[in-house]
Amino acid sequence: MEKSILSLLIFLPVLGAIIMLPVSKYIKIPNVIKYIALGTTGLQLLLAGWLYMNFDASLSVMESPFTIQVEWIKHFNIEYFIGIDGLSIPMVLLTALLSFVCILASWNIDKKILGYFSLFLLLDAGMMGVFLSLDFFLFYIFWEVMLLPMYFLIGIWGGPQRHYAAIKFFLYTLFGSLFMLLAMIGLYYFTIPFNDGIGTFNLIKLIELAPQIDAQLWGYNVQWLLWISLFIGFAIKVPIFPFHTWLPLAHVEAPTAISVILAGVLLKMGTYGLLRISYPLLPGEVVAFAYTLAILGVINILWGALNAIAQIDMKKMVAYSSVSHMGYVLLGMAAVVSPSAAGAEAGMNGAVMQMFNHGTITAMLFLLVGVLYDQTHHRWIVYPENHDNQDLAGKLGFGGLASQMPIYSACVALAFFAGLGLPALSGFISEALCFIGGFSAFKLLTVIGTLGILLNAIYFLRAYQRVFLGPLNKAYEKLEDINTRELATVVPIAFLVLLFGVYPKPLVDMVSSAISSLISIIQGAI
Amino acid sequence: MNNLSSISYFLPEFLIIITSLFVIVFDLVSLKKSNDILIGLGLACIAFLLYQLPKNGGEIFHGMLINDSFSYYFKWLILISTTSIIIVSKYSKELDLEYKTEFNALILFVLLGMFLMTNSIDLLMIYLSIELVSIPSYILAGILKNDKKSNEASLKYVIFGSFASGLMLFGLSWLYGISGSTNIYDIYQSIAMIDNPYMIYMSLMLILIGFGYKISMAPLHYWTPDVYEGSPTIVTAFFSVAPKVAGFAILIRTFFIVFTGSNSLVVDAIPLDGINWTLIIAVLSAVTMSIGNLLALKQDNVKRMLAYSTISHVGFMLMAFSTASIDGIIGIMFYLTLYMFMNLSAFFIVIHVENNFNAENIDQWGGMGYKSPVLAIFMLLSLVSLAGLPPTSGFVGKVYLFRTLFATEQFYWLGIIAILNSVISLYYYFKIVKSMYFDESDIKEEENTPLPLYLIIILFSSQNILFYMYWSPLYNYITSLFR
Amino acid sequence: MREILQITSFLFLPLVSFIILIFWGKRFKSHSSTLALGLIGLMVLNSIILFIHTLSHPHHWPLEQSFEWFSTGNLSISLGYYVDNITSIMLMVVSLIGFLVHLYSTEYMKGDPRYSRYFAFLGIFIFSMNGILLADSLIMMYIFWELVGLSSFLLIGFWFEKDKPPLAANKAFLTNRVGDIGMFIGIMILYFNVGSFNINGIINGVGAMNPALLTVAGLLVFMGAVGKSAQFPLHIWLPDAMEGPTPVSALIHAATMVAAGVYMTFRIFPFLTPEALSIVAIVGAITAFGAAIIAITRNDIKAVLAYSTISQLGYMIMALGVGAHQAALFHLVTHAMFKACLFLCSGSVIHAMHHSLHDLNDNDTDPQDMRNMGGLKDKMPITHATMLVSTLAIAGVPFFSGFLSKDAILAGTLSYHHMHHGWTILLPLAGFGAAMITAFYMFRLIFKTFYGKPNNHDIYKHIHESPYVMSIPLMVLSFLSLAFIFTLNLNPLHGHGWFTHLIGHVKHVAGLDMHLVEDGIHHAHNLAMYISLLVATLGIVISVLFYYLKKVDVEKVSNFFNIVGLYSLSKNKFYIEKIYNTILYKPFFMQTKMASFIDWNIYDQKIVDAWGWITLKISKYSAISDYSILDQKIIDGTSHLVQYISSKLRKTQSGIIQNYLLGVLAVLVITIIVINQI
Amino acid sequence: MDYIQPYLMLSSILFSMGIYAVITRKNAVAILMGIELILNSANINFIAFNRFGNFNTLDGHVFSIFVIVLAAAEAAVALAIIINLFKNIGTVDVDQAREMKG
Repeated sequence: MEKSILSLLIFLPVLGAIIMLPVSKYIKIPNVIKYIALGTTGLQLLLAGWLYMNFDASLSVMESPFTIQVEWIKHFNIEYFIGIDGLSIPMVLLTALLSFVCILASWNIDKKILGYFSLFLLLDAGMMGVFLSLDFFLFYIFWEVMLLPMYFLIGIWGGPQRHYAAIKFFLYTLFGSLFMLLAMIGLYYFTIPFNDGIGTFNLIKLIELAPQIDAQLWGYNVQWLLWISLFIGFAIKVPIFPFHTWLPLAHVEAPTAISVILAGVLLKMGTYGLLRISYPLLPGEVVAFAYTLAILGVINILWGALNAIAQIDMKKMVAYSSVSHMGYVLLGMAAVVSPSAAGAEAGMNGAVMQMFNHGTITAMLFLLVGVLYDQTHHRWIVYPENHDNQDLAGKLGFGGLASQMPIYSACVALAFFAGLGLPALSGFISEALCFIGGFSAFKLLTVIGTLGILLNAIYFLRAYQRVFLGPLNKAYEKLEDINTRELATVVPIAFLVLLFGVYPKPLVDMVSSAISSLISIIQGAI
Repeated sequence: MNNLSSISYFLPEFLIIITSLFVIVFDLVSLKKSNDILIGLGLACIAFLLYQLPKNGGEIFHGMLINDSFSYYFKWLILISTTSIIIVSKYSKELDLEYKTEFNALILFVLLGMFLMTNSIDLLMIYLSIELVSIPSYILAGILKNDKKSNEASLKYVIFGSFASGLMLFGLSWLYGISGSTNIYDIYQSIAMIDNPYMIYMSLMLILIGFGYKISMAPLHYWTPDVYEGSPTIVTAFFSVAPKVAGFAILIRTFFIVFTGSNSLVVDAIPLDGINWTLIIAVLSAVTMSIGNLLALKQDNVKRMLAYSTISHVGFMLMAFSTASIDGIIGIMFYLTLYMFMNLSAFFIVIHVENNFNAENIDQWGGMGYKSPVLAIFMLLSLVSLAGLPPTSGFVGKVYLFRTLFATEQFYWLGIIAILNSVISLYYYFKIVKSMYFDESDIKEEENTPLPLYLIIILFSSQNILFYMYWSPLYNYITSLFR
Repeated sequence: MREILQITSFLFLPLVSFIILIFWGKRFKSHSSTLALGLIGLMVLNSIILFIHTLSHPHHWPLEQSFEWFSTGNLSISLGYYVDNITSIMLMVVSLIGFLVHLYSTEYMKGDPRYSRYFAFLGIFIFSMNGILLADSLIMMYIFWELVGLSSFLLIGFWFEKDKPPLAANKAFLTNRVGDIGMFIGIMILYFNVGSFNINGIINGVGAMNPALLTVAGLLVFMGAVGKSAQFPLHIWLPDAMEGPTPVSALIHAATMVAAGVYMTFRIFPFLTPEALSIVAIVGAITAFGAAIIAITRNDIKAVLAYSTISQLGYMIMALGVGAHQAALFHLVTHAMFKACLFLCSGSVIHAMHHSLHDLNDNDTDPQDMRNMGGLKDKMPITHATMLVSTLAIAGVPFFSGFLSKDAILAGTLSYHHMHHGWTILLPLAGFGAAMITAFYMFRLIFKTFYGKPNNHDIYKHIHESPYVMSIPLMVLSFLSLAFIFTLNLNPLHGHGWFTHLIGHVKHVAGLDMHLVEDGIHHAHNLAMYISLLVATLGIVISVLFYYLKKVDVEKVSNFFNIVGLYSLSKNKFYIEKIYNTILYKPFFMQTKMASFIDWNIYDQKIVDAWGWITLKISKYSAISDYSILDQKIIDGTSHLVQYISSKLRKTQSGIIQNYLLGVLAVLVITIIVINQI
Repeated sequence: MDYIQPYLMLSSILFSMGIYAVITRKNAVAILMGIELILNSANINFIAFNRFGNFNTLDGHVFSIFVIVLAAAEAAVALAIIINLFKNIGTVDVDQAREMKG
């Protein structure tokens, strides 16, 4: 069990997808496919839970009983090397949970069911693989494996502009992963001399090897080039400021469940990649780059929030809020160079916790927006001026829904307040830690960044007031309150949000030891 | 080695001759029914004989041919592709039954010719084998007598082909003249001491034309699209793989032995001093891949588009060849293998689609992803593989091709052009994907795919994943051939 | 253990009431109030027990306990409580008023569709308020600080079907957030210089800190108080907050929450440097005086009270600024009593008005406008009596609590002037001026509401005194605003009243010599008393002349003042909101629109897609419908270019065989020529 | 005359004529003849080289014989195709056979 569980986590969805093909043809039970998908992800969730139960944060990857290291492609010394540590376990849990929830959330998909769910499961496998693989080549493969399913999921089941969004997402991410590929090959070749002539993709081994590189390429330091190309590769996924424009489009056009996955898991891959690969492998560059990273983080926070305030499409607003919230992560990550030990820890832990918490919160937001969209088929907070129905243009899209659908609005209120970082909800602690960490390293920047606290509150509260409060809009007197299935998708996440808001200890204990070893690596390079 | 003892190394070829003759005879004595069994039997025996053939038999027939592991590997490729073609041809609807016999016989002749191409080391044999491949091919292209397109295809093919081979022959004659021998090893010996490279250049260029026309390298690619479009799809599939393989075999062997500093295939070679044909090859490969990709962009006819894509792939392989290194050869052999599988599977799916929905153009492929989901997925796989994206074997193959360039540290510009090209190629491959999945089409036709075709398709396109996940055995095997 | 339980029960009881009512409130219907009442009642008992304990065992104090919340190794954040006399007094005040307000609301909110939810919200408010009182560390205080903000948001926007309340709620929350940012930064500065979040830890640690930085940090933390206790310039949210139900205004926006700022400033008072303190004092003075002036011209009964609350809070802040921390806290408590009483009274008036309007089914008349009232004293005697008492208290008339506390504050300002001279004269001036104006407008309110002849007879007819459930709290509170309550001397050996005795002295660590301050206040005491008596009587007399005897024509006076624009200034609240609106809100939202325009329409569509755009121009006539959907994309544009090239290249594939052959030859010849050149 | 140049000149002339014919003639049969010329020029080369290059084998002659045979075969196939073309489009003008292009 212990040895096989990680592989199970990855390949269970694939199995499910394979089973679907014949079943869909021969067994004519309604919704059988959906049930298979649900079962698969549910099982995966259980496995993840079991994993969490037996996870011992104090062990390093190599000591942990779950790690598997098998030779795969001898010729390039590529290994099937998967393992789990404090950095990856929150992401794994998040992925398992969100996949399960998203299957529930996409229950009302009625077009090309087989395709949708099989692709979804493939996507799930890809994500798991990315978070579990400790071999750079494997990592890259899973990274690419996610790409195509996403392309189709957006391109076929998406909104009106889906083709544009799909191709934009696809090309943007492909562009990024090309840089990553370059960096990967570079690492492979440049570390050969330090590994008695054998190149390796083994990330754990590379931690010792990579810092020894001191070659020059076109007059640049190789480590620097590696860092930059890795950074671009990951920055596009995060997305970090200049590369962020694919995100609103993709999120808005994708179907609800896919937006959830996009914002909840895929964005985290960028930061996860930075923490898993760039940080330990190139500590020197991290130190050199930290200030820029912090600046980018602050820009993300403010720019994302400013844009979110201006949005009149709810989903787009949430999308930009993700940009802003990922900014906190970057700020916290940059704090790793902080002179004060406490600050560095605060920043890094804050970053990882924010990755998890933002995953849950934003998932909740997208799910809830989706619930409303399913009933009303629009998401306008305010109808745009150029709306095709001219007598609606410029008017409020909704209004006063709180009296029509109380439970739903309560859930949204919870999600919104979590999003604006209210204490006792999980968002607060991670954001506060990110700031505390950031402040210990970059005083002025962080002070500017704290404006984000206000800006986030502004757009969430305005949206809430304009959509849910005030007199009820006559057009929506027929709306029904959130139904049980939709509630079932939201409640578990809401529970986590509350739990980690009130009692973050389990989350912190899970990650902190892995983090501190990472910090010591970086601090060693100062 | 004298002729008699040579025969034991010549058995597969012999069997091919016998089988083809028998095919014709059976047709005459109207045993059409048993033709399939006959061919199946024949091919099986050929395969067996080829299998038991010693890998390094050395020169046979007084140095006319040579049996070495190099040719051995190529023969396998050729045999596999041809066999699959013959099997699938039974299910192709455009090929009406009365020509089946001729078709099979001609295919077998070509097979023989290609076998000879892989292991001929004498100018005479080179010329003969090429002609032996060409002449039946002309007929194959025009096998649909009453179809204008097919007819035109064969006409263009015959004119172009014989023109090219004529030029080559002229070049061969010069080579003979300046070296005084027809055996390429002797030629190498004698031209190594000639100091005026101009003559050698002349003959080299002319010979290159002959080979280039077989592998449809620019500027000899002209015939390819027209012929591919005109001839029946099954024949196109055949042309797009087997002759290319053979062509590469003969090109590599001849150029490596004659025009490089080392008269063997097992060590990295540097071009004869003063004659750097590698540069010429590099330029031509750049031109080839660019032309292939650029022209493929605007094609609506799937067959024609695949023809152009073939050209671009040839360009990629030439890129590896231009480094004149063992790595390059290994890369080419590796890529050829993958390319054979993916291209054939793509073509077979095209055939299947033509059979069921008689779709010629891309827009007729609309909604294929829902009409026949499984095959569409495999088509997708093959296309992704042809485009050279992960997670497919095409990616691995391309990586190796590029690798040789960077390993031998020359022609970086070529590498850049190649990368640009592979980006461009994304478009036209994904044009098909797009129409398969994003374009709706309400036509609900019931598809019926004969099992063998189905199996072959699945077999061939599953390698895209297989060799992506686990290619090292194959690669190691190819490398072992050179030790 | 028992102690921990006792303290934490201040958090659990209201929390339990919140949780039960929010989830199962619908089941309880009208009984939900009973449940809430029960729990809060328990809390009152608990607080009284604690208080007695305070008096009986002065040596156990303060009770301290802290639990680790989470720890990342070097950084460990812990939550805990710190209870000393002040805390226990505050706890008692909060739970007492909370209880009374609950009681009052059972009647006031009767028949509201979200009856149970109302009490749930009250519960979470009291929970978070107690959190602030108990907090032993700034981080914990910040957490509950935000939660209080949340509950006030929920309660202000309780009637969200109307237009105004949601906006008011947002305004309150966001304005507070502005202050909170400062507070958060301050906390971080303190942490990284002192290495602790714990308040006492900081107080003991700041000695080593660079005073300039300490000033900044202190002021930043104080910003939180500015927001929460509605000090200038962040006072704008409090008047709007009156959109909430009146009992809520009484509890949150008069007695307790807004006082939290004062309480917090009191907690951090020991490490506020003199410079910081002087700024605090100025802020307080401005608020106290300005708000009083604005209050003069309000006609909405609750608006008057709102501004008077602001001005009273200004008093307390000013007191802290001048170092009279005892006075500040004293005034906090007394003010809590009488201001709560005033609000509840106004509530009962509004309630009555509302009902009578309801009987007349008249929906356009504003039940809160004093111009529709008048002469109500015969109709609602209890309300009148209690309101009069609390008005006397706030006006600073002897024998009423306000007199004592306000005196102390004014004494503080005077002594501050004695010590520093110069501009500081403004502080006592502002103080006394505000005192006079307060007396004036409060009596104006009384007269306009209860005296004279009714302005609107048919409303007047239907007015009835509120039921006892509502009037009992009024009586209790008015009783508590009598002076002797606070001057009772429980300890004969000790000179002062029990309150001052309990508050005791604090050790100031940031350079203010407390003994000097104490003495100064002691000396300035009598002078202050006389002056304040004078100004109070003056204010009362003026308003009597104006509104009771109607000897003076109000119009004339206001016009007279308006010569220098004073009247319109007050009428328009010093134009502050207009100014904010023009220089802050509007430009800000323009900015955001700009941002999103830049981000999408310019950055993405123009810069990111620039290549696409350019190449599109190059190859626009080879555009292909197939890709037209991607028209702004980089790659797409390039692809247009590429496709253009290919369309040209296709010409070479002419289909004529001989051209092909020519092509071959051409290349052959060219190559050979090139080779020749080499 | 026993030196090689005239033969080579002849072969070159033949070669050029062949190419010229192939490029310019519209009639398929004529093009075919042009190809024959090219082949024969090669043959002349072979023989001439073999004769004057004082090589001790007869490879050249053998080669040319093979070439002649192949030329015949090729011609046969080509003619068959041309006839078929004539059947289909009623002409042997190669320019008419340009249905496929681009």
